[in-house]
Amino acid sequence: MTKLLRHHLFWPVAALVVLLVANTVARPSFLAITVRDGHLFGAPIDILRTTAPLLLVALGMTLVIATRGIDLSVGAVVAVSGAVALSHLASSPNPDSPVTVLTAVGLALALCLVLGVWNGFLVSVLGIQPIIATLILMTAGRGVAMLITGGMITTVNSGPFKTLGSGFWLGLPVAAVIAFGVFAVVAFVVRRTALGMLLEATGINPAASRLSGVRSKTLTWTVYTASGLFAGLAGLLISADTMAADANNAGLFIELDAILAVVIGGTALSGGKFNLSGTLVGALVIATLERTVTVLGISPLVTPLFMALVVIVVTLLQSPRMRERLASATRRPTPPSEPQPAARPDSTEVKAR
Amino acid sequence: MTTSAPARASRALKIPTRLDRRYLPVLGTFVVLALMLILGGSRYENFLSPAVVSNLFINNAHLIVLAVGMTFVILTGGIDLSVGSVLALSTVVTATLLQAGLPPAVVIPLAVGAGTVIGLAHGVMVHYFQVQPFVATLAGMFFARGLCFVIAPESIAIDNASFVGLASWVQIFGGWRMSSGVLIALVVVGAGFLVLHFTRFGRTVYAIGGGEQSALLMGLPVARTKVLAYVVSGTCAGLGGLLFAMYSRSGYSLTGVAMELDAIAAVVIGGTLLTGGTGFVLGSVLGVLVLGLIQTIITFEGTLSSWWTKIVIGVLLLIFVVLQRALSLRKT
Amino acid sequence: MTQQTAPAVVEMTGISVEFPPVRALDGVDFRLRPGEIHALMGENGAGKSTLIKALTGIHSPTAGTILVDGVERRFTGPADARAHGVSTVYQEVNLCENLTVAENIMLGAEPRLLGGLHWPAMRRQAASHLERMGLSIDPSSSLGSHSLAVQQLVAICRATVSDCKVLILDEPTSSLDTDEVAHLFTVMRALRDDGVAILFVSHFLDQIYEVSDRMTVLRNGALVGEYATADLPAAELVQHMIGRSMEVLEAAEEVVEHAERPAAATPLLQVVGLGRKGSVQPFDLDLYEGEVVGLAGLLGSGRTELARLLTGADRADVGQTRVSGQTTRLRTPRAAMGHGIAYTSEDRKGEGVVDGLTVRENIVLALQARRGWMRPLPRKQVDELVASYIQQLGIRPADPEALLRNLSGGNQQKVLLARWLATAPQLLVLDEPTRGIDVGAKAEIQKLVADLAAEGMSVVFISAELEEVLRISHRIAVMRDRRKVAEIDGGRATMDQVVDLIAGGGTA
Amino acid sequence: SDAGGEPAGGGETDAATTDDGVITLGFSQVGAESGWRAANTKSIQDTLTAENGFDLKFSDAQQKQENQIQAIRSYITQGVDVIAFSPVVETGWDPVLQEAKAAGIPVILTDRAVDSSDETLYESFIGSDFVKEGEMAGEWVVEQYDGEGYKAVELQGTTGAAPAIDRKEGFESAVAGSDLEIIDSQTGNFTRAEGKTVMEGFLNKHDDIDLVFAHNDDMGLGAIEAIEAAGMTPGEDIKIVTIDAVKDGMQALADGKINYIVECNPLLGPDLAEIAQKVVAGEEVEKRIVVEDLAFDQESAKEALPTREY
Ligand SMILES: Nc1ncnc2c1ncn2[C@@H]1O[C@H](COP(=O)(O)OP(=O)(O)OP(=O)(O)O)[C@@H](O)[C@H]1O
Ligand SMILES: Nc1ncnc2c1ncn2[C@@H]1O[C@H](COP(=O)(O)OP(=O)(O)OP(=O)(O)O)[C@@H](O)[C@H]1O
Ligand SMILES: O[C@@H]1[C@@H](O)[C@H](O)OC[C@H]1O
Ligand SMILES: [Mg+2]
Ligand SMILES: [Mg+2]
Repeated sequence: MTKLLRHHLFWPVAALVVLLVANTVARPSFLAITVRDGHLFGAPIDILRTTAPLLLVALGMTLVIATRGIDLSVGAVVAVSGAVALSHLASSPNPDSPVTVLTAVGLALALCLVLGVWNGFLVSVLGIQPIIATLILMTAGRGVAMLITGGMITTVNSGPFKTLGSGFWLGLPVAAVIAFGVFAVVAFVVRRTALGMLLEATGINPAASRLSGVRSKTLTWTVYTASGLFAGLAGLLISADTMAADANNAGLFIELDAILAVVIGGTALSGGKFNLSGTLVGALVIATLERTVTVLGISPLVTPLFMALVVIVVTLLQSPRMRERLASATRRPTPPSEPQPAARPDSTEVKAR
Repeated sequence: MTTSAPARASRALKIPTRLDRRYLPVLGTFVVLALMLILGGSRYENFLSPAVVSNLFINNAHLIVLAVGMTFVILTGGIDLSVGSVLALSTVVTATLLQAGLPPAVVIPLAVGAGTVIGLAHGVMVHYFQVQPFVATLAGMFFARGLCFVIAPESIAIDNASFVGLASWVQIFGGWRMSSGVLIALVVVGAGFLVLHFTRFGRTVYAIGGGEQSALLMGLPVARTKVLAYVVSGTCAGLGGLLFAMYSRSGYSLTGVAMELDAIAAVVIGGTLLTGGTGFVLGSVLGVLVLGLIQTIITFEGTLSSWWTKIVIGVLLLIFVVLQRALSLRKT
Repeated sequence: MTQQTAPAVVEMTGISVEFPPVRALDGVDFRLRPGEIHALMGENGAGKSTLIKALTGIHSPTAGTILVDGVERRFTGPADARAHGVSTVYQEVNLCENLTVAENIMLGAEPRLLGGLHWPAMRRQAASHLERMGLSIDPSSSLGSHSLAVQQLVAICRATVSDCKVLILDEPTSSLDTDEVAHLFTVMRALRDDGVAILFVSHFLDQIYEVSDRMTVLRNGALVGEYATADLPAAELVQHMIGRSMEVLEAAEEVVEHAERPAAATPLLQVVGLGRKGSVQPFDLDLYEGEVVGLAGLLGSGRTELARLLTGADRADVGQTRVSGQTTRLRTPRAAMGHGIAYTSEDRKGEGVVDGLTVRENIVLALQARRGWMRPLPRKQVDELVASYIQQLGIRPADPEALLRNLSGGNQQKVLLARWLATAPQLLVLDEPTRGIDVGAKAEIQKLVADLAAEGMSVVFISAELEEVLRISHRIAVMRDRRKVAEIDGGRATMDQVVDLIAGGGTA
Repeated sequence: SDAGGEPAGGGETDAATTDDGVITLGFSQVGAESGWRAANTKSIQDTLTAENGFDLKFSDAQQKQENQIQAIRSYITQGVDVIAFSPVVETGWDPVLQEAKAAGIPVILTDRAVDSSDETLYESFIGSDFVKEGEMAGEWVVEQYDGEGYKAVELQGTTGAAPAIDRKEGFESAVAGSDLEIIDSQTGNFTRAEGKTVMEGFLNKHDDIDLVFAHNDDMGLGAIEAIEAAGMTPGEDIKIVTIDAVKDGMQALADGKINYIVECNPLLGPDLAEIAQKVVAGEEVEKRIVVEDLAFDQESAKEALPTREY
């Protein structure tokens, strides 16, 4: 029990379960998945699809945070990516041709890669503090996206491109397949090679890492590049979802959601040890939370308050202090007076709403 | 073993008389700010007028106060993402209560106090529950914003006579103007400076940023100081809200979205390290002026489309940060 | 001077501290009397620092009582302890580098003016405290601009600022040279004569015998016994500490002392006129295979800076470097590693340990970095490698998955050594490798260095402990005022000769 | 003409004289938060040109009231002939408008009104009546579907924003008394993506949605995506009513995916030009000029579409 409570994924998973239970109570068929037109349909599938872009952004963010950095520009990069892809499609005579779509995707990803390289350059070569270095692109990036779209929302019809956002593959949403697939590959690479450890060393003690021969600068540069690339991919999924490039709103505040996902997943913003499986759960928690607001029928006026309370409860439960308390409460012969898992009342409260 | 006696003097460290390295980033900011003013002055008519400089302060008084509070938190190695929302909350509380007929003498402490209470909650979360500052204050940001909507989703005008009287107090010396908001902001800057440099609390703020573990082992009151830093920031945000309410004579729940980024950017541009321990309140004030000046330049340029505005802000920020970095690196 | 009869000012009984699953202290009793210097002895990881932290409220004991002045107390932390007259200098220098020296000394007992800090008075008072410790540095300089040794002295100044009944010094001498140590002892004796109870931890036995009145020995978290220093011969003390007889150690020392200086071939590393502006003056140095070169010098004489230029940690701006006869430039540590050159920094906390990683990860870090991220070492090989170093260096706890930050200072140092040995370098530059290491381990490290040299490795050895440098080196380079002033034969040099050179008197 | 013609150092022009007949107009736009806004900006920039006798100084406040106040102050110091702006918020303009008044610079409001006790602070307001837009949508719905027991969901604009509050109010008052029931209402933040996610949630939650009222076209377009993904036909299985009438919305209306759109006309440039000229010439102008908002059903959309400007 103690071991379970101490597991780093315990609280994020518990939060996810509580949210799902709350939804199921409000809407008993919430977890039902039906087959419609040969693909799966239902709230859980929707959640997987809406998680997809956030997951990609959070993936890059986790790696950046591991090196003690942060990337505020991801939202702007999302916007740029969508703008480039859709503008290219819109300007081409045949937006339905796979070649055009591939070119659009390629162009968008290439530009986002360059944006990532730019962030990496500012941080690792010029030594500018990450938050301010990426703030520059956060501001200017949306301007670039608007420049590309001329300030309008660019829309286009392109079957193959639309598949990215709302298509299905083997019954599953293509967006989810892509995001979870990329996530799995990156997680595999990071953990099966020495990359993870070297990133962590860089994040914990850059000076010691340098003296140990770790190419800290190159690594730092790489993670920002990766973050740009993943944000670009997320931008494609987002724009394909509605088939519109909205330079102003695409990916707005996604950096905060992504950081939150990383933190809920148990990775400290101070860098070092990171936890990709936690990030995955964190992203799912956030996507589910958004759905929960609708399903529980929470008034828009109290939605931010509700979100805040959930975040506060989850983070407090996850806090080292609470964990210790809970762990020692379960370890001891359990005196009945001890306010057992202090969490319980709060979590049922969430359910009750 | 106790062999001894090489001259003590040989071990004395020669302390260079050159400027303390800690001041370099601030100095860098100052130099680039001056350059910007000069360039602006040569490019635009009326740019270097007292009116423009006075407006720079008048328009940014609330941001100066936020930046002072933010400096405390960042010096401890933390961050406060809630200030924009808390500022909005304070404007909403001010406007709602004034509209309900309460006198300013009651309303003002309540509005500022709302910030203090939220700051205290942050401090407790950060210190006692060891929640990461970014997350604790992000939750606070959602919370304050949510509370705004619950109190008043629509914007509320303030027409309480004595409040308006206070808000519209202005002193004019030649072309220079000084509003009550600016006066309050300057007092806050002065107080922030004195507290940071002449109290144990202030020095402990620096010590915590230099190494929390070390500060703890030095027997400094880490817990109290850390919590207090967030209280200071929360209070400043509440006060900033009050200034904003005075400035705009209204309260609105959507005010100050992303203003925390401006405050953080100002502090960082002012030479404070986000890792904590190094930086100055006066630097943060310079940082605010830089951001304000960028905005002024944009307006004076007068032909930028919406997107070029964003791009130019980004580029100016970049030029600024890189120049400042170059200036502060040159001598290390 | 020892007041054997006086009632204990600190009395700890049955203290246990646990870091599950480790039991760091197990029912330890400890008594400290006014007017005595009491040494706390034990191997690395024996629990000395933990006992100190239990007393001052950083760790809360799971069992036992603590009486201070006869009153039962559980301090809430260093501030509380200090308020009750217990001042502590913890093992790693725990001051704030971003503050000035004056602040580091005075904060907490700062002079005030109109309710605010009185800066001029603060600087004055700090200066006089520094004076007492024999330091003439500017109190308004920032602490970070000073070497570790100076910082350590500043930490001690801080502890003695407020009137304390109990002064605890956890390895205060680890980075001091003989002269500083002598000065510190003078101060300690003066305080003792004023009736202050001093708890002193050091791995230097001669220092212990020189200054302490009584000692308490710990082994594996348990109390071995309390003794009057005068009644306990060193050999017996070591046996109490390590649970083995002294002979093992002496055997180890034998190997070192009888190691032959190898015949000279082409130098492995040859530098000519290497220097850096604002750092060390240009110097020449040849390093041969199988040779141990010691660097001797006073605190701040430039040994560390020289070592950093040799290993690419700092970039030289003049001079030439030849590795095995080939001219190259060592721009980064990584480049140096490519030539088989390894460097362990003296700054364990800042440039050594990656404290959030495990012992295993810390040990393989350099090796893995050299291979590149794409070629991870096979897990099996890693486990074997790590297990062998844990065993060979006696790293405790012997758990590869323990986080490095939870290891005792000495054990962290051993892990760092393992990190570099694992890369099988041709030239190993060791900056203060034995700092904070217990007698047993120190002898083993010396033996290890001798063995490595015998196998053909070239070693540069820096230590504040002159005897050690003399004992282990085939050749000694002497540094003074950031210049290399002499090079002498390690076999023939005498202590006095070296001391003279260091101080600026004699010639080679 | 800004620098050249004016006395150096003079912060204020002597009254509103324009020596060269060119009107210098400082315009402070809210930002560029939506396609609607972009069309609005374009209309203004395309109309207030040099050919038409204007020297337009334009600035984008990035949705920040403080930036807008700053810009207006700056226009005052620069001594423009007319100041026009689309206020981010309704309240909080008195101090800066008083400064403009003291400097003798007339002010024109566009798109959104200000909430001020002193009407003399501005010359004229040109814009839409958001409450009326909501009412028009509601009236059409009642006319079409009353008596069928429809269950409707509402996609609200950004919480706290004037168009969101007003359109909700207007719609609710118009449908009051009919048998249409608003079963759920969430914010979709005026964006397509959020409109889609929220609609997905509604579809997960309710099996019996008959109608969607979206506060703008974008959210309505997002809802269409969600409805289609759920295997239903927008415009038929679920009726959709929106506000704005931007091109994409009109196209969807013509395609039968949306049932009704109330226009919110962003083309305020010509009106602004006219009023500005009158104000500078000292003529009387109307205090409140509500632009005519049309409404389109599927038929009229097909007709209007080829000639839509935005
Ligand atoms: N925070 C901690 N968490 C887990 N284990 C710890 C912690 N602190 C100390 N230990 C363990 O407790 C034991 C005693 O450590 P301590 O630091 O007291 O040793 P020490 O006698 O001071 O050694 P040294 O001479 O190397 O300084 C060691 O095994 C160490 O690994
Ligand atoms: N930041 C600094 N500013 C001024 N002088 C410095 C600074 N850092 C080091 N020094 C000086 O550089 C010289 C060489 O220092 P170095 O650390 O190489 O000496 P060392 O012989 O290794 O001594 P230690 O015993 O302290 O390790 C000393 O005089 C030291 O005081
Ligand atoms: O959709 C529009 C919104 O984006 C704008 O801010 O106000 C008018 C609305 O119709
Ligand atoms: Mg120790
Ligand atoms: Mg050294």
